[in-house]
Amino acid sequence: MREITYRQALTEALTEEMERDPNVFLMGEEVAEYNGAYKVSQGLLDKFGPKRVIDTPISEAGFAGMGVGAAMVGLRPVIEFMTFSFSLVAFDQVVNNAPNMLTMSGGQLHVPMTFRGPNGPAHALGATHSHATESLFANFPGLKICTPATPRDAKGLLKTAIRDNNPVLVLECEMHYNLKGPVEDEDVELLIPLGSAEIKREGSDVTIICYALTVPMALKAAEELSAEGINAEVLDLRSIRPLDLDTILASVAKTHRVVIAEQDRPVCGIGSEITYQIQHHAFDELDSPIIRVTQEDVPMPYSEILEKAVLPNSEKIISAVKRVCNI
Amino acid sequence: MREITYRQALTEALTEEMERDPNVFLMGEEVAEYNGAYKVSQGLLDKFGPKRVIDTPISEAGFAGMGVGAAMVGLRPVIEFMTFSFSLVAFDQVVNNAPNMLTMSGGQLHVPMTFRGPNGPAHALGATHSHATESLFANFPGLKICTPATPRDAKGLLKTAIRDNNPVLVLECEMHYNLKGPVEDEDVELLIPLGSAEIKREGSDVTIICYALTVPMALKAAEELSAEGINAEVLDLRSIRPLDLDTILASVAKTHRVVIAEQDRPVCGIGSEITYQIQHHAFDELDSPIIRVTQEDVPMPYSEILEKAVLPNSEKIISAVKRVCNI
Amino acid sequence: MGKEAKNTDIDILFQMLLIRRFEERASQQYQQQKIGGFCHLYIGQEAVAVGTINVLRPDDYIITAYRDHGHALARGTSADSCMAELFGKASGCSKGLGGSMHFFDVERHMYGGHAIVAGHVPLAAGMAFASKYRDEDRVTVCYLGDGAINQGSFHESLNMAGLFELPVIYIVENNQFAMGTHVKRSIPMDKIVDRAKGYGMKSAVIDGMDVRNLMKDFAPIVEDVRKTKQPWFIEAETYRYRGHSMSDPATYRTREELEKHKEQDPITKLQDDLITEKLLTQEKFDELDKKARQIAVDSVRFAESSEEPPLDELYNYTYYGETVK
Amino acid sequence: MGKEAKNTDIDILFQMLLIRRFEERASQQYQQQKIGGFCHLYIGQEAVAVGTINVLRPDDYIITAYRDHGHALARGTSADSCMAELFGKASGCSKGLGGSMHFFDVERHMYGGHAIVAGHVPLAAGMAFASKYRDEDRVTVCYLGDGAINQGSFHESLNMAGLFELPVIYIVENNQFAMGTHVKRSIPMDKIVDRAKGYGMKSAVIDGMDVRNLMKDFAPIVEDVRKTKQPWFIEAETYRYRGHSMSDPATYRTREELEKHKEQDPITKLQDDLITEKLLTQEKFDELDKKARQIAVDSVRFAESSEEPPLDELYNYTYYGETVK
Ligand SMILES: Cc1ncc(C[n+]2csc(CCOP(=O)(O)OP(=O)(O)O)c2C)c(N)n1
Ligand SMILES: Cc1ncc(C[n+]2csc(CCOP(=O)(O)OP(=O)(O)O)c2C)c(N)n1
Ligand SMILES: [Mg+2]
Ligand SMILES: [Mg+2]
Repeated sequence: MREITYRQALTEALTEEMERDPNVFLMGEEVAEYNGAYKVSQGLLDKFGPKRVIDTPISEAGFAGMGVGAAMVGLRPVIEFMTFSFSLVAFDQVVNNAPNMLTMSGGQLHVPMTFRGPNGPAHALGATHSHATESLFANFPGLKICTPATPRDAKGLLKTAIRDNNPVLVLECEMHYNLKGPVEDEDVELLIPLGSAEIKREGSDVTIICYALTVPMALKAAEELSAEGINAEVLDLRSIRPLDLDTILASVAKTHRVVIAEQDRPVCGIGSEITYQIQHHAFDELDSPIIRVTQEDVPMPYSEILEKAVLPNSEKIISAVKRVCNI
Repeated sequence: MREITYRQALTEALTEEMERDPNVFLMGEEVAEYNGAYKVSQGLLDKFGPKRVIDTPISEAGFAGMGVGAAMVGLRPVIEFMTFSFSLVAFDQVVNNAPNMLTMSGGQLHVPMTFRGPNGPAHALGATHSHATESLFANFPGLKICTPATPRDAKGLLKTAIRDNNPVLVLECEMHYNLKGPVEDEDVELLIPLGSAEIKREGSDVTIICYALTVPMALKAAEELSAEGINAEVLDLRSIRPLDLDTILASVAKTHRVVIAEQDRPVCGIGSEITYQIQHHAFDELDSPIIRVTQEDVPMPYSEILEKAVLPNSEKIISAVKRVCNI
Repeated sequence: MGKEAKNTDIDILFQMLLIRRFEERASQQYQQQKIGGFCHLYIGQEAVAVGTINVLRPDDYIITAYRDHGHALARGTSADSCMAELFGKASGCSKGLGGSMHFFDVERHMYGGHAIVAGHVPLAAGMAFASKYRDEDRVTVCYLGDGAINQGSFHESLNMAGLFELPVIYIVENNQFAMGTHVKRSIPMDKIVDRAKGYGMKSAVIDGMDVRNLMKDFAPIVEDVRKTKQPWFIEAETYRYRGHSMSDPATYRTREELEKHKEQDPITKLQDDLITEKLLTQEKFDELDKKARQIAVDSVRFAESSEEPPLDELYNYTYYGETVK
Repeated sequence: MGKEAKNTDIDILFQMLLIRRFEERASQQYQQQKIGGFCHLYIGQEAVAVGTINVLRPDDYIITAYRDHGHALARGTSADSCMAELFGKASGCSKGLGGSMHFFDVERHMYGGHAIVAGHVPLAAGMAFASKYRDEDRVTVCYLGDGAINQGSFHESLNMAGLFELPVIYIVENNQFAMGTHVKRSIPMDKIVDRAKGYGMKSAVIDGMDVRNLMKDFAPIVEDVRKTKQPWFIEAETYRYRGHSMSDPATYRTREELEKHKEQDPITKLQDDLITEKLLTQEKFDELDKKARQIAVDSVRFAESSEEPPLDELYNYTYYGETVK
């Protein structure tokens, strides 16, 4: 298979869906003339014109809400947040308007739209610019959330998100934009269903549950652990909502030990939810307590060495695995 | 002890702290001339005047941020959200500015302020007006969060919050404003520390962890269960951040069975975090999986019977208890 | 003027009467606890919804805040389905899931009923964006309160409506109060309409109590928007007779102030004008009023006898076309 | 004029030179990857921070966005601690925890350095509220960009600043671009200053390139705010020479446009004026420039040789006076 970057994969997904459906448009800050702050919309203005690729002022609540309104009357907006740290100023539009319209209108209105953009900590951006927002949005029924880690998943999930009839958040991994990986040729229609996890590495001794930023870390940890005779299974959630509980439980039934490697903050994070689900559905399968590897529970500092100390990494995952394996 | 309402308890707390410290002021919508949408600030304008009790336009992000700014230069603002459902339009100010200032300034600035107001589902207010926001805010280090259920806790926690040198959210229970309960006389300085849970009912067979709206439900459930010979301990968290893990673990060590009754939505909610903590620290103490009783995972409908079906109640708690006790 | 304008003055009068009588019933039913949650009455402001909506084409989009009964009824949503919605019944205009603050009638291009102050203002911009995107000559009208102009989402939306030249009309129903806060206490300027200057937006103040004047002034604005695709900002001067919601005693204003405004009652005004102009007799008026009252009474009976939403449908409105759990 | 205004024109010139040379070094160090994260240079806009801050009293509050190096240096924060902050060192003005976007120097009443566009605009209102609350005659100055005026928090803050009569001055540093978006593409009006009309706020446009003109125009405004406690909205016309941040090639503008603006360079302008007025010689200028360059060079050495923040301090900045875990 050809290899392309995570960024190119996203651009392809947008291009293909905009070609397929004239109701799909892209709106956000610097998406058009600047070709995207992170260049995900590179070339889209030239290809589709200013009617379908729209630069906005710095008004996240406003254009997020415009997306919801346009979706209410039948368009399929793709709203880019320059980063999801900036979705916090549009929070009410994303969590109160988008997911509630179907209920409030008694089923008369639905909101087929996509919110996308880089999410999660990057490098030395400090406390306000490093948010991993997945657990905040996961609390809201009516939203769907995916967190692709690889170019293939990025393309397949974004395409599916755009076709979904509900508000979907595609939380892209800022640190993976330049990451290359195998993706089907452009003539292949690549659609990856929301709510389906993927075993990125088969294993039998322990399950490392991860997503987005932590997937490469988990795979690296698994490699190093195999050298020490520990055979770790790496489970990439890919979607946060809906959650692929079947795949999770099947893996736990096989390994009986779980480490959750997550890019977000610990309290009420993704790992806490998965822990509840596992102990609830597979209590007797667990041979030892689940350990989560998360950000340290502090606001993100600028200093690179402090930031490194805050973030999860493969060493932290390895030591967690050893603890759940009682080594 | 005298009995006063939850509302009166809050009014007393505000009055006492404003009398004690001239740097404390109250700002929000309808807090002054209208005496509060829920009458918590009844009489405060008359007592303290328009300089210290300030009505604002409908600009939550603006006046929440003004509170942060005033706190940065040494005042002790108390910011009222008419309800915390409206804090969602001020989300960035509450989660990005208030808790990060200490880190970003390298310790030069701290933010001694209180955000308060009714939180959680009330009656037939529909999808946008029924939010239980605790798990959203709990994800942010730098914030402290308490959720009083009784008049006594309401007074003692609000007073402590106002004196704390960090941003504290006092998530009041809208449904409990008229609830009466025993509170020390006014001449007694009632301060309840943040981060201390309280056993509201001693028991030995199962621990029902609850807070705010679910405390009376849990106590009711415990009473009915005792008739059936099940002796339930009722643990009121009172604070969400910091979390009183010691009290939780001590109770679990005694009962070995846990039901979490929470007013919020399930996914990445308070129960998920507590479940992680318990299984992590007391894995071998648990005789059966933890069960959480939460809102149904749907946007809140208006219809009273549907709303009732969505909300937790004592019947749901009782059946959960029986399940964890394998009855 | 759009098609609906064929409506005679009598129709206009009747629509206002219907809203008035419907809400009087609703308020009575609320006091009898047949209706829950928050309930905001439109009484006194009827001319704004009725006048503007009768100028619009039926396919123009409208969207408003939580004080939405009048807008739905003026658009033609039946009193039965409106009252049933207040009762939370399956036969309600939002199937009993929305309630008083969330009336929706998409078939009639009424897009709610929104309870977060100004939260719907960006939605209106998006709806107008969509009709422009599809090269329709549709106009979107967004109603909001005087208190809503101080929300950030209002600001961001008006700036973009102007920048993108969206065919949207923002109508501030200035009833002088946001809950207990008089508009003088919510903005530093004298007139709400001046806010438009910050966006270089076309604006106008219209009389919200004299429905025929209102329609006369509003019609050319609608046509301008349809033609130029440029937004307008309108302040409609009106007054609410009742408290902010059913639970508000409205002690922040004097009886005298209230009575003074009632002298410009939009219904009485049109009634008197039409009688003087010999277009209406008192008998005919009484007949219309009787009919309106009857429809309101019947709507209560309809609501009472309607079914509750089925419990198992609870899981059908979280994801479109999907049932959860 | 406040105390600081005793500063001679030579001081003003030197402050601008220091910012210029400091940032040239910073940019070089960034390219050598000694500096991480986002780094936004102020080069070209020096006259705005230097001019306004030298009119203010040292105890007046200032707060700005992420393009904050110039404001800190103009307030007297040492180049050493600024460069150390960029390097993320413990000796930095924010102990290495803030970085380029979060310079703080509370001792000098510089309250940051804020990275969420317009997120600091309400903070400024709150700071001004506090000084009024304490009956101080302090003025708060809030710097923001032309792109920031389209955020909701800006709107809500300006409305309340006017309503509550807060002693705050909002200075929009109109450098004509928000990242790649020219101001013409972000607002529907011609002039940013017109936004003030929507709040009935006193406003002015000031020359952001001629520092002496700027100070002359700004001084009476500060005194008006100090006296009347009423807010002002100011548009300072300026231009940024570099890209939005270090990673921006700025292909959205032509070389010619850039060169045209460089002809009004604030440093050269003051230099030339002072030389013509015989208040400065070329020798004296070269000497000042040499000194500025030396301070910048030394600051790099200082930053390099400074300690990293101690790992165990990681848990000391989450809750004031408390250590977590
Ligand atoms: C963001 C937000 N803040 C506060 C409220 C509570 N609230 C509901 S209506 C209202 C007053 C609105 O007044 P106005 O905009 O003038 O509309 P009117 O009620 O007069 O029709 C307030 C404060 C809300 N629903 N949303
Ligand atoms: C709420 C928010 N949205 C987007 C961004 C990303 N961003 C950072 S600076 C910037 C442009 C701001 O331009 P302007 O306000 O003119 O200030 P300047 O950079 O010109 O000084 C943008 C879009 C942000 N930091 N915060
Ligand atoms: Mg009003
Ligand atoms: Mg700019």
